[in-house]
Amino acid sequence: MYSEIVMDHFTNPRNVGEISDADAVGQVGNPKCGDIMKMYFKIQDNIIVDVKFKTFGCGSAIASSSMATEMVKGKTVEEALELSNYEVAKELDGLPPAKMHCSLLAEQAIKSAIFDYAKKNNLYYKELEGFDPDAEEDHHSHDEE
Amino acid sequence: MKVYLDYSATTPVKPEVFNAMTPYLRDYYGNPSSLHSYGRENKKAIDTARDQIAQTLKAKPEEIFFTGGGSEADNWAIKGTAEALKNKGRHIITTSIEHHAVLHTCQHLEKQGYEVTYLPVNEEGIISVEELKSHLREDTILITIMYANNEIGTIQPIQEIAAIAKEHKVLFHTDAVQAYGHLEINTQDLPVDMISISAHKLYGPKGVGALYIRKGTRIHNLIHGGAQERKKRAGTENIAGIVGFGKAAELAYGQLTEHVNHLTELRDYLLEGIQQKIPYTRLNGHRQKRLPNNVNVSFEFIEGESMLLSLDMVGIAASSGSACTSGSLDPSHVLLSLGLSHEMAHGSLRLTLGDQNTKEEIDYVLEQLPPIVQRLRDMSPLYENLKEGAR
Amino acid sequence: MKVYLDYSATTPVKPEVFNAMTPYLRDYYGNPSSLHSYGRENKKAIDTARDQIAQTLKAKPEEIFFTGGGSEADNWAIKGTAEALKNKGRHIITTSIEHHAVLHTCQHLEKQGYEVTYLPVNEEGIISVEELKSHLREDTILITIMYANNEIGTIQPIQEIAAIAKEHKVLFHTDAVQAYGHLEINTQDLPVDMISISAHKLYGPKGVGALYIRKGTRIHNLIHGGAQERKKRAGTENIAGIVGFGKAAELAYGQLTEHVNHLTELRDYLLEGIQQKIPYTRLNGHRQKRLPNNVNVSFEFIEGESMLLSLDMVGIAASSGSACTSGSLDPSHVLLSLGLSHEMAHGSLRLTLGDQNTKEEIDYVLEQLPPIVQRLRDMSPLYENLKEGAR
Ligand SMILES: Cc1ncc(COP(=O)(O)O)c(C=O)c1O
Ligand SMILES: Cc1ncc(COP(=O)(O)O)c(C=O)c1O
Ligand code: FES
Ligand code: FES
Repeated sequence: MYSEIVMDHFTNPRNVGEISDADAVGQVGNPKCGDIMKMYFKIQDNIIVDVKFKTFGCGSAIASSSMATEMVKGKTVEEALELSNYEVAKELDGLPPAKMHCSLLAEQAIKSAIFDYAKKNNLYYKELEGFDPDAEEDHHSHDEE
Repeated sequence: MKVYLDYSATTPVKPEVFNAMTPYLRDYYGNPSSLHSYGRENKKAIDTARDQIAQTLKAKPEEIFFTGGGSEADNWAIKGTAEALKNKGRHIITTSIEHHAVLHTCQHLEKQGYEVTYLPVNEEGIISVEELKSHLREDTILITIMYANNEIGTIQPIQEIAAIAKEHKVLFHTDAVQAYGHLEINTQDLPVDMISISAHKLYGPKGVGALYIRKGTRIHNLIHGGAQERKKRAGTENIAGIVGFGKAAELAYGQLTEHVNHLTELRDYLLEGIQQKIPYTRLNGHRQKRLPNNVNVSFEFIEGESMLLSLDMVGIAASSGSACTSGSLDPSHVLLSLGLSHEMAHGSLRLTLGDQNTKEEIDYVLEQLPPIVQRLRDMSPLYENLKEGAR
Repeated sequence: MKVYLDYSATTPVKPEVFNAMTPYLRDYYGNPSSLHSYGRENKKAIDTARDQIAQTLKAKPEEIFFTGGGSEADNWAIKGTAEALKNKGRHIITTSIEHHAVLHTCQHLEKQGYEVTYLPVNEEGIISVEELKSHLREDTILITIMYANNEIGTIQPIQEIAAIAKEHKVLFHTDAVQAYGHLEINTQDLPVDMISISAHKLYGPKGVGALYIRKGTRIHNLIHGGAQERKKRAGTENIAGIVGFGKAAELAYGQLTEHVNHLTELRDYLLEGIQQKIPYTRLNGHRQKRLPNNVNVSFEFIEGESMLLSLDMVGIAASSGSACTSGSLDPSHVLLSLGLSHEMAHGSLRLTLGDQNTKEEIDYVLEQLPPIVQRLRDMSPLYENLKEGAR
């Protein structure tokens, strides 16, 4: 069901943990849906120098968090904001259609963390316009026929 | 080590069952409805299987009707009687923890103008017979309540339910797909009108089941057509499947006591081991009134699919009531009916035992499971909150 | 000598099919809905079978839904669409020569408030497309007409029927249980919405079939419950059966031309032999527009069951449209629809050929059959009348 890369990131997730003095913290998801993702960033000179995550969720949610943290590490904040869940899924060598939303969660966790960073530092990012970190949107929309 | 602990999902076919089936796939192929000698052997084989199953239920052979599985039996029992009795009334009573084959059928009937009462269960998964009584109405035509639950193994007070149904002259159907092969079901003592059973839950083949219909019960057909199954269920018979079902039933009930004792012992050993080794664990279902092969626990702070994947990687096959395993939005309706929070329902693990399991296998599970739970908890933001005292 | 000439009733399972099935009865037992590795192999096997069948119909795999046989597929197609479209209309068109799985389903719907037109057939068993057109109404929701008949082998003008249905935006279902494995059915060229097929008519196992449902067709479930078959047909899958069906379909369509040529040659040899050797014989059905394996003749003055018994005694397995074989009062509705008298319908003999038949076997039949017919005629008062010139 899952690719080898997904299984690798599920089994040996990169960047699990917390950053106690994080510059940005974001959490998305809802325990009701069975998934919560929390991300911590350390940001220096607009560069994400360290990332950690914690996830309550399925295999694909854990693998997506792991991959997404790898992908944003060393990037500028703007570059991180451009990361889409499709890119995460692609790097994971694909996800089953019913599991695409788990990667969306990763994209949103990143946005949510940067939203926190922007708020704390009074910064403005065009990509975050209309972004609501507490939105109870139905990312969990499995494809129903 | 490979350990299969998903026997409630499906069982392997026993070698004796497989051997009984093969001649009917390979050598005898005539249509049992035919007049010539090719058909005769097959007709006899179906009669034998019908006898074998009738005996396990202390029923008459002519009360056993073969179907394409447990789901078809459930659909038939419910739609067939609802339709036959629609001029008498349109009210049906069931429970909130039925298998989807019953639940979705009832929901479908609601769209057709029937009214359905879904009885709640207590936190151990058992209905209240008082509550059942209080919902009986003039126009109640059917009570359908499962014998034992497939997720949490809870056994309902079937004898009392049947007595109430009989007293009020309401038809009573029970989905015994999980109970059959684990519990004695005696239709002489139990005034039940219909019973659904399925072969692949007791070491028989997949895709064959049966509906017991007590003589005299009014029921319409679900599958119309040829005169098979005394004109009640059309379609050329799945002879090999039926033969395998008969054999599996005979074997299961021939050694029921040993089988149940073996399972109960392993189950208790497994459950107690888990409870000792893993904190923040909840047993789902009733401690005593449960199937001898069912363990269902929720581990706080973690999610089912990731647990199943981790277990699979060390060779352990299990299942979970988490939505993320099923591709649907909500976690198990059964666990939610017990009053579990969504998180706890998501963190459930079902381990169901079978004939082939050994104590060594259980030891292996008790060795592998705790670090898996711990690893996932260490990754979980919910567990973090706990540690920070945010609870 | 033993000669099986009842392939339209059912076929033996081919050795390749049996071999393909056994691992799924013996080795792989996981539930395909499960997440763990035990289920995975079975999920793949079902996918493969779905592809195999889709290819034979030039359909998309997601348009194939497995069922417990041809009868279930027929019931589902008709009830499922009738229910889904009941607010659009309640008129259904079918023919008077359908299999009971269609006919009894339609009759059942009549009791539920639907109106059904049963198109007559001409004396060769073919409907008139003009007549079909004339019965189309505003509230016609479904046309269900069989591809080829099981008793007389007649093939309907399916292409024209489908075109009419499409033009009038009415759903079109065809029962192709007998046609499948004998005729090319191409869903790219043929605008049909649903097709019923069954494995045991083309050297696959009994108790498994499929319904082709064109993408976008509105249809309710017949069997509600779990999420199997993309939520359209609940029940743990008959995996071994499905694997066997896929293999059988692949084999049948891989060698279709040879198969059909072989059958056609034998059929014509048998039919011409009978007509030469036995006077007062009538061919039932159309001489050309018929299945390559079907011979159906009526012998005046005699009754089917006694013929079948006599044939069985010399090792020949066949069938008849006589009421006396079916345990019902009336002889075959198909033969009566052709305009046959009751006597002629009673005297019918169906010989249906298959892969394994040889010219030697046909010679044997042509040697055995005439004296049997003669013996029974000599016993018949009707024949006596003839000899006395009472006709
Ligand atoms: C034309 C036709 N339709 C439907 C069926 C029913 O198929 P099954 O026996 O697989 O239910 C048959 C065969 O019995 C048939 O010949
Ligand atoms: C309680 C219960 N009812 C019905 C069913 C359906 O049986 P089947 O899979 O044979 O259709 C199952 C198993 O899946 C079950 O556990
Ligand atoms: S987190 Fe729910 S399916 Fe992935
Ligand atoms: S004559 Fe005996 S059944 Fe018809």
